[in-house]
Amino acid sequence: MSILVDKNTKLVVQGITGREGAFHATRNKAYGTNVVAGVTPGKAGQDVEGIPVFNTMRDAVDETGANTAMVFVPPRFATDALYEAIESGVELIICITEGIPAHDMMGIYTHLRRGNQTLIGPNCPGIISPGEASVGIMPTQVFNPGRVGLVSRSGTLTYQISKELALLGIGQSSVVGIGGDPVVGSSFIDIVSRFDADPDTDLIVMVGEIGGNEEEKAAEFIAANVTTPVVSYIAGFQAPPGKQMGHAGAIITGSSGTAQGKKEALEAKGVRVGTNPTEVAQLAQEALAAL
Amino acid sequence: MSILVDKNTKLVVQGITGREGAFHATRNKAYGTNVVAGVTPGKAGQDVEGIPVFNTMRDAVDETGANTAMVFVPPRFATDALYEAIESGVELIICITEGIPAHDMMGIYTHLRRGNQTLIGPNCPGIISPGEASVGIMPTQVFNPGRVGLVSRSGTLTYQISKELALLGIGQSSVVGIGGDPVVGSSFIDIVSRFDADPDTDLIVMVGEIGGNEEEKAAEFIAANVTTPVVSYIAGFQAPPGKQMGHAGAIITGSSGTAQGKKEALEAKGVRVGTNPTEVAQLAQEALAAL
Amino acid sequence: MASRSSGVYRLVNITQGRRLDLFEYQGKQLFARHGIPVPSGEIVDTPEAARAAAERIGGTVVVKAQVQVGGRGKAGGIQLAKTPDEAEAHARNILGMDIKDHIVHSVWIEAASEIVKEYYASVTFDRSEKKPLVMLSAEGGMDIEEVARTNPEALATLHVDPLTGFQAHHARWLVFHAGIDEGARSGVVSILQQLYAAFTDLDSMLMEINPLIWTASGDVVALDAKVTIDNNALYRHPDLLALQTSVTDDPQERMAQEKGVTYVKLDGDVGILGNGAGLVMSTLDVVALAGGRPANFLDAGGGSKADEVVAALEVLLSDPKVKVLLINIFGGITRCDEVANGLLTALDKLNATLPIVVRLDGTNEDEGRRIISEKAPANVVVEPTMLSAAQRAVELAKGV
Amino acid sequence: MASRSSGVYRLVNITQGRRLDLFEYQGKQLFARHGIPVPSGEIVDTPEAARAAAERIGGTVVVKAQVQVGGRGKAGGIQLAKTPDEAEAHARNILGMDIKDHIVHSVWIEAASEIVKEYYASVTFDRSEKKPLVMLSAEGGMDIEEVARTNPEALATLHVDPLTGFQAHHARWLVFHAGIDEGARSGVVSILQQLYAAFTDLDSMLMEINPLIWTASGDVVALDAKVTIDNNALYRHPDLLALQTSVTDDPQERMAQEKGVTYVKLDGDVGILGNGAGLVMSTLDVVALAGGRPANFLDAGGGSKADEVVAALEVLLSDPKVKVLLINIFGGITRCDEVANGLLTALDKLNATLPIVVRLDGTNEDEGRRIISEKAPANVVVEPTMLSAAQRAVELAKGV
Repeated sequence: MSILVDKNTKLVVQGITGREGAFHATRNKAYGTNVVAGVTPGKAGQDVEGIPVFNTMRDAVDETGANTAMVFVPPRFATDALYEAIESGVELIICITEGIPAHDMMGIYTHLRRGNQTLIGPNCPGIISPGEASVGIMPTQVFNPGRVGLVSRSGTLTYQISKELALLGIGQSSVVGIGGDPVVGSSFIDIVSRFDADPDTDLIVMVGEIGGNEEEKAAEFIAANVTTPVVSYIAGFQAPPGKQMGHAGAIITGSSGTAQGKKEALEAKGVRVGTNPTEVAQLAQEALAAL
Repeated sequence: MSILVDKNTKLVVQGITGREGAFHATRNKAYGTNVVAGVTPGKAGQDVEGIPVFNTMRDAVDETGANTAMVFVPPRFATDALYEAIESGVELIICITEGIPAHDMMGIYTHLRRGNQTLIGPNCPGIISPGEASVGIMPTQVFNPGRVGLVSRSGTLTYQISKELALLGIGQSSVVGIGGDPVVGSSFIDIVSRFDADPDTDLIVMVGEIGGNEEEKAAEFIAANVTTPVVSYIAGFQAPPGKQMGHAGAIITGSSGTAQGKKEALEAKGVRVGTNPTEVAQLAQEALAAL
Repeated sequence: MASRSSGVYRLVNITQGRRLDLFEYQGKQLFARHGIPVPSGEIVDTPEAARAAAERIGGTVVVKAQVQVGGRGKAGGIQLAKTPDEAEAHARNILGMDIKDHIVHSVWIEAASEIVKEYYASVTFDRSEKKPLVMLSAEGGMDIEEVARTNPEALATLHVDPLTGFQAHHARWLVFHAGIDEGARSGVVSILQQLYAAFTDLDSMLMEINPLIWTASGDVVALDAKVTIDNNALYRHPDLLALQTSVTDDPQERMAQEKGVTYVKLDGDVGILGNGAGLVMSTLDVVALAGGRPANFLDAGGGSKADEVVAALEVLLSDPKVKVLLINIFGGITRCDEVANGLLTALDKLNATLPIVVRLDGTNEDEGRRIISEKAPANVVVEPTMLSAAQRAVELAKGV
Repeated sequence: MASRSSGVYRLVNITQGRRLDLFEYQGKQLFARHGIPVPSGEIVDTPEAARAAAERIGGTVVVKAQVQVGGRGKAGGIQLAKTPDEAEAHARNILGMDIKDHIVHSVWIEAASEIVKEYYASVTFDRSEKKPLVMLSAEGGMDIEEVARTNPEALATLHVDPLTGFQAHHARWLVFHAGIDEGARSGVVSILQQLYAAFTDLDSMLMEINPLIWTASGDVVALDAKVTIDNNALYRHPDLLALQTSVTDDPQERMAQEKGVTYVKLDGDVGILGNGAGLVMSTLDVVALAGGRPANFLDAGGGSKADEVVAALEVLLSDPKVKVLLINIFGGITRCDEVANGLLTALDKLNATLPIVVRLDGTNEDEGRRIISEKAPANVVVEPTMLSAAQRAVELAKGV
């Protein structure tokens, strides 16, 4: 019925005694997510709405068998928290924190990709598998159980498109916000291939935006490997031209990074692209009808 | 007929234009080893006794298809040379250089163990598979083709024991000097398991010495996993007791590190241990006779 | 629509990782601190000071406009001066010059170098590979993008494992493969290593030297410096924080910077406020599809509170080109009632009379809509969807 | 035969990775440079200087013998002095003291600390895992080995990935699991991070603080410092190279150090020279099996040249206990003819008359044996095997 988070998720929340951490841990639990632990150094023995707090991730995992971590600690401490999560052995780490330095993330990404743990984010809204579990900050009322897998770089745009889908009676298997930072743990390709392997996902909606070339890479990957139909939305057609310091960036990108360029790359590989949220929901409806 | 080096070895020598590099590359080639390239930055286009020299390892591997590297560069540049060898993609790296800082080797070891390349050494005499290939600095006249796999932490002791074996008419499948440094790329366990998997090795001779606990770990491993018979020699029964700075080392070793301790650990797992080179050759002869 | 490859740079950086662009002279000062040879020089902001600097430096100097944009050479922003008189005259011409909408406020006076050969060197964050990328070419000078296109063999490139770092053998490989002249090799190897160290030590996203020169005296020297720093990492570089000065001459962008609002000016008349970069970009697109022209990009952020809404509206309303406001909120962390209250506060404070179209969805949406329908003045209208809100705003902009 | 776990330390380190052991005061100076709090103090080598230092420091001081061996506390090498008079008196007693064969040449005078609690902290190179190991215990003080044996729960241990390093969360985990008191936690976390940084920056093999104290004023302070440095890395620490002073009082060991010969004195009468640590250790064993007692360990190295043979023989012949020499060479890189020539030169120069048994094998063995049989004096005999050479040497030692 879903990818990444579901009824088997046992969640530990890093930074659970902070304002945002406590609020969203509690909300996630209220949605039905199995929130088994929180971590705040020095606060072992306390609890947050019945969720026990531990000093370290290792303790939390040892004591509760948590398999998923959500990182809510401030950016200056988030790099440390991410390494701690990796070493604790959890399978999945979802990092909500925004503002982690790119150099730190390069190191974490390289380290993580040598093993088989999964990182979603940072700077992401989390993951929801409607009716099963919600890990993150998404407004749960927008999402309904269904058979569309939604993956997006943008938080609020995810809600917008989910709302448009809901207006047409379409629900989701899972919704994954991969985050908008230059270095995120999981790419479109990673999530699209998980959806493709999920028997309960009939259609994939991929929501991109200007910058980088992840959408272009995903287009190639989809054409070569993915059998589940994909529709896409790209934001930023009106993005203004601007200056650029130095030429190194322009040399390496290869692709233009523009919305138009991404749209063309996707369409060239047979992926239909909507140019506004309402349209992409309609494309999804048509694609589902054609199954 | 052998492990690690053989007729398929295509050797590139790093530091080939140095005094020792040139001498041993030439000797290895004279033994019949397929020495395809050398590397010395800035000397591309030259040759050493017909062996072409390249500026970088990547060039050497691209141009010649080398699959094995031997490192002969001075210790201050050897760490760099090792990383260069790793990145060039060769399957096997044999580092003769002595005196590489332990911290550098910790990094290299950790990095290397995440992939599937093999490092022998540093501070080792190399590998010989008699009649097939010699990579390193061993005096080739001591070794004869045969069915004993010899692995040793010590260079000259390897020659001594091979000579004792030769006096009894016993030759080797391969002889591997793993090196005497605190951090070496391959342990007794790594090499013993290769010999165990080699259909042309009937008996393994493991030559250890005081310090560390690699012999003790090998004893456990042999008892649990190795079907080929093993005999062993340990040097250093007369090693004098001495002072120790701090207690951290004593806490972690667990095993005593003494020759007597190693002998007992091996014998407890059914490995016969000689107390002098002549005796271990006799033990090998008896073990071969019992096959 | 952006057509150049650099077209989306500005908004991408604003939405997906803000960066601090340094002036050439700041970059060179950092280079010097990291052991990268640079010509000696001084930064000045008057023609008189330029003369004095040229006197102190002695001999022929170069007067270089300090602007955070490329192409200053072609625009006349770099001049050779054989005497202090000439330096003063050039500084007078260059100071105040407008180079691609950037006003020159200062010039860098440096000792002229005797150039034997011009190379190119850079370390960049490669977003696609998520690794640093080091590039080196023996074909340096004005247009390295052209070299990359027409003679890619002349550009040696190498990705670096951020955990094991950039090593001497990497530098050697680049130097041999870029075809650097033999006499300059060891100098370039050393500079590449220092440049990479500076790149990581300073949390840089780009360090570019173009040209990197080989001089008549046999030295290798950085003749230019383009340095950008990851804003997310500035907290650990307090000295660089001080370099973060406003470089815009646009009044709204300046006001937005002061208030900490993420804002980019566009040339339309529909003022836009939304929450979340993706949703705001989408809003711009929907306005354009409805036949309108957005006046700006403004992201009030993930957890917009009343204060932030007030600050954002102040920026928008200060722009005389804006004929209508479109407020598009989808509350996740953001709560619609707080946005509605912020809007009322702002309208009260700013006495705005232009038409305002509001779309509120998500957390506490009913409460937010109720607040507006009960308390907002008549120029505020609520629309149920993003699309209808955009259409209404465009109609109003055309009708006024 | 060594029975203690630390028994083989000396020879192991000599044969498999030489290390520079620092004095406490040198370690503390390095700690201070790396941000680890230590009591203020001075190093002195006369009682008068001890008094002056105590006056400058003021208040109660501690007078501590500087020796590179443990157990000085029990031996009376650490004394509290309430006055400069007492400091002088203690220094007079301690200077010149013999602590486990180490003569005290200097004392460290430091301000006394008010100890609330004693902890233990260390970073060691763990040879078995090939990684740094960090250890922390709330049970610090005299005998941490005893704690490890009897109460292992009180010792928190953690291996570090050398590529990603020691991170704040590692330090926190150690502090919570070692049971460090709450008020001392942040101080200990910070010291652990500094200690690890110093360990890697200085190419250390051991950095041990025992005790690490929590003081009445709430600070966490390193009251002792045991630091050893990897000799192979000294080339990149020129300041540490200067600390590498001779610490042996044995004349042969001192001579060996000066000549760069790898030598350890034993208590027998058969002098031994070989090439390669393994072969030399094996030679000691074979001599013992033959009923003899080796006088030393001496490794002439992998590529022994004539000069090195001369230097090695000079060391051996200077020891009056040596009754016979056993020279055991298996040439790989080493060439037997060069060894033979070196031997002749040395004998000529040193006028040695004691019996010398030589075994030469390996590269150029025929040539080497020929040189000796033709040119060597009558006290030199050649044996064909290692075993027979050892037996002959033992017979000669007993017979003389």
